[in-house]
Amino acid sequence: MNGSSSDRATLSRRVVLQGIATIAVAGVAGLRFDLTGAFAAANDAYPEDAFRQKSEADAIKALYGKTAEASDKVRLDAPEIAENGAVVPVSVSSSLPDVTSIAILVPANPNTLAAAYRILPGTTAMVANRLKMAKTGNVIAVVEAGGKLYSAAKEVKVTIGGCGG
Amino acid sequence: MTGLAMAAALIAAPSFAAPAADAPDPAADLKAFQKYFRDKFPKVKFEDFVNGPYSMDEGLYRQWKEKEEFPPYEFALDLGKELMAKPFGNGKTLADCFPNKGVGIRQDYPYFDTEQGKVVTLELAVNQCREANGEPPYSYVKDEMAAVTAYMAFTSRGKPFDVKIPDDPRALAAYENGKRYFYTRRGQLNFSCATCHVQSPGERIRAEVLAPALGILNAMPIYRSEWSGMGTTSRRFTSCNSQVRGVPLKPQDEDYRDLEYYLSYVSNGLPISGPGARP
Amino acid sequence: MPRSILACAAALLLTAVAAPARAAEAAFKAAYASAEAANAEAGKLRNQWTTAVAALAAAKKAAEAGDFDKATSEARKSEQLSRAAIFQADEQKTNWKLMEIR
Amino acid sequence: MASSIRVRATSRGDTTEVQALVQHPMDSGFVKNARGELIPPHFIQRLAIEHDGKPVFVADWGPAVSKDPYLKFAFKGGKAGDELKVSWTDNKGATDQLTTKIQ
Repeated sequence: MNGSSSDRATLSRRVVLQGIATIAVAGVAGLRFDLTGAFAAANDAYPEDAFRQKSEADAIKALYGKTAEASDKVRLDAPEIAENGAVVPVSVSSSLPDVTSIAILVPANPNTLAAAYRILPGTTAMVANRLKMAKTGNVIAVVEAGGKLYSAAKEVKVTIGGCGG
Repeated sequence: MTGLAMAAALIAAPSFAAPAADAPDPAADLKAFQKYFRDKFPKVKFEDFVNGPYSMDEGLYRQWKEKEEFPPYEFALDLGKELMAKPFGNGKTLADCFPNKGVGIRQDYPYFDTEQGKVVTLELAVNQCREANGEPPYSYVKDEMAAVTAYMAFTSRGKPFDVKIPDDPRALAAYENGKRYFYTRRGQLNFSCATCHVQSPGERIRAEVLAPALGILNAMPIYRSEWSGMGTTSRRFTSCNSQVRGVPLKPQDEDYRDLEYYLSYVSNGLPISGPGARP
Repeated sequence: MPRSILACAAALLLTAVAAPARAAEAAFKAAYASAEAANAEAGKLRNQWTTAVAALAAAKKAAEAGDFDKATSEARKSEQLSRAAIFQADEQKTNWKLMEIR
Repeated sequence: MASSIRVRATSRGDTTEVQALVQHPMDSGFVKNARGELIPPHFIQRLAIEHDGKPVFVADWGPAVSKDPYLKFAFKGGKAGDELKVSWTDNKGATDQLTTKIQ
C-alpha cells in the first residue's frame, strides 16, 4: 500500500495559507459559518452548494464552514498512475477518534467536491469508492473528527482523462 | 502532414525479399508463439497471460484487484444469464442452441463449421441462433451480445482454450488467413496487430499498457474503463483498426472471424478468464 | 442612368469572378473523382485509411460550402493517403511474413 | 426489472463490511454525445444504508463519482441474517432500494 504521500508537505503549506485567508473572512462571517457548517448533524439536506464550488477552499467552507489542517492520521490511498481517469479507486480511512464525516475532493475537476460521507456512530472511519478525474492532480481527503477538520493529499497521474471523449 | 510523411516513408522503405511460403503447421506455430511470450516475460506465470496488461504492471495490477472486489461487469453477467433463459417468440431459448445449454463451453469457440464451410465464433453462433428462431440479431459490439458472451465465459472460467483445426483444407486456409491478418500492417500508422501485441506488450502506447497477444481473447468480453462499458471481441478488433487509423471491417467479417480463430488457437491451453476488466 | 451603369459594372465584375470560380470547381471535380477512385481501390484491398476517408468528406463539405480551393486541396490529400494505403496493402501481401513469430 | 443495486455484506467478528455497486450512468453534464450535444447531468445524489432500520451510512455524491458507482464501508455490530437496506435518489428524482441480509 502506498499510503498518503509525498505531497503532504506542499499541501500543508497551502492549507496554512488558505487558513490565514479564511480567518480574515471568518472574522466577518464567522457566525454564519458556525450555523451552516454542521454537516455531520442529523437529517441535513444534500449539500448542493458545496458540490457547485470550483475551488478546494470554497468547497470545504461550503460543506463544513471551517478549514482543514494536514494530518498524518488521515490515510488516503489512490494509485500513482490511474489506469483510466474514468475509474480511479480512492479510499480514505483515519485513526482519529470521533470521526463524523469524510469528504473527497478533486480540485482538477470542474467541480471540486466529489463525495461526502457521513460516518454515523458505530461506523468505521473508512470508505472506498471510484471517482472520475479529468486530468492529473491532487486528490484530497478531508476528515471531520471531534468537530475539527484534518486532511491529506496525494497526486494521481491521469493519462486518459475521465471526462469522456 | 503526417499522412504524407507516412506515404513517403512507405515508398522509401526498402523492399525485403519475402520469405518463401512454407507449408502451414498450426501446431508448430502454437509452440513458437507461446515460447516467444514465455521467453520475453520469464517472470509472468503462464496462466497470468490471460490478465493482459495487469500481468505486466504492478500499479495496474493493484487497481485491477481492487476493482475485482466488486467487478463492473457484474450487471452484464446477470443480464446475460437472464437473456440465455428468456424464451423467444417460439418458446425456445438461446440456451437451447448450445451444447450443455451454453454453460462451460466458451473454450470450444471459435470452431470451423464444416457444413457452413467457415469459422463460427461464439458471437456469430449467438446471432445465428437468434435468427434461426425468428429473432432480430444483437449488435455485435456491446450490450446484450457482451452480456450473453460474458455469462458463457464466466461459466467456463478456468477451462483451457481448446480450439481445433479439423482435417479440412478450408479450415487450414481460414487459420492461415487469420494469421496473415494478424501480421499485416495497416492503417496510416502502419501497424499490424503484432506491432503492439507481439513486439511491445507491457509498454505504454500513449497512456495504455499493451496486452500480450497470448491469452488476449481468453478474457473476452471485457469491461473497459475507456468505453465505460462492456465490449465484445468484435468491438476490440474494430477499435484496434480505428486506432491505427484504418477503416475497420464489419463485425464478424470473414477476416475477423479467421483472426479470432488463429489467435484463439495459439492460446490453446490457457484458461478462459472472461469476462475481463481492462483500462 | 447611373444606376444602370452600376448594374453593368456589377455584371461585368461577376463574370470576371465567375470564370475562375468555374475553373476552380472543375479542378475540384477532377481531384475529387480521382480521390474517390483511389479510396475505392483501397477499399477493394480492404485497407482504407480513416484519414483518407475523412479528407474526402472534408473535400465534399468544403465544395458544398463553395470553397473549391480548400475542397481541391482536401481531395488531393485524400488521394495521396489512399495511394499510400494501396502501396501498403500491396507490399504487405507478402511482407507480412517478416513479422511472424516462428 | 432487476434491481439497480448489488450488495455484499459480510459480518466478521464485531464488524460488518458492506460493498455496494449501483447501476447508474452518473452523467456529469460535461460530456458530449456522438452528435456533439452535451449529455445533461444525471447522477445519484444520495445513497443511504440502514441496518435493522437504523441509519449507518450516508453518501452524498456529485457527478465526479464513476459510472456504476462502487462503495465500501464497515460498521460495528450487525450479524448474519440482519437486514440491510440500501436506497438511492438521483438528481432527476428517481429512486431505487434494495433490502438484503448480512451474510
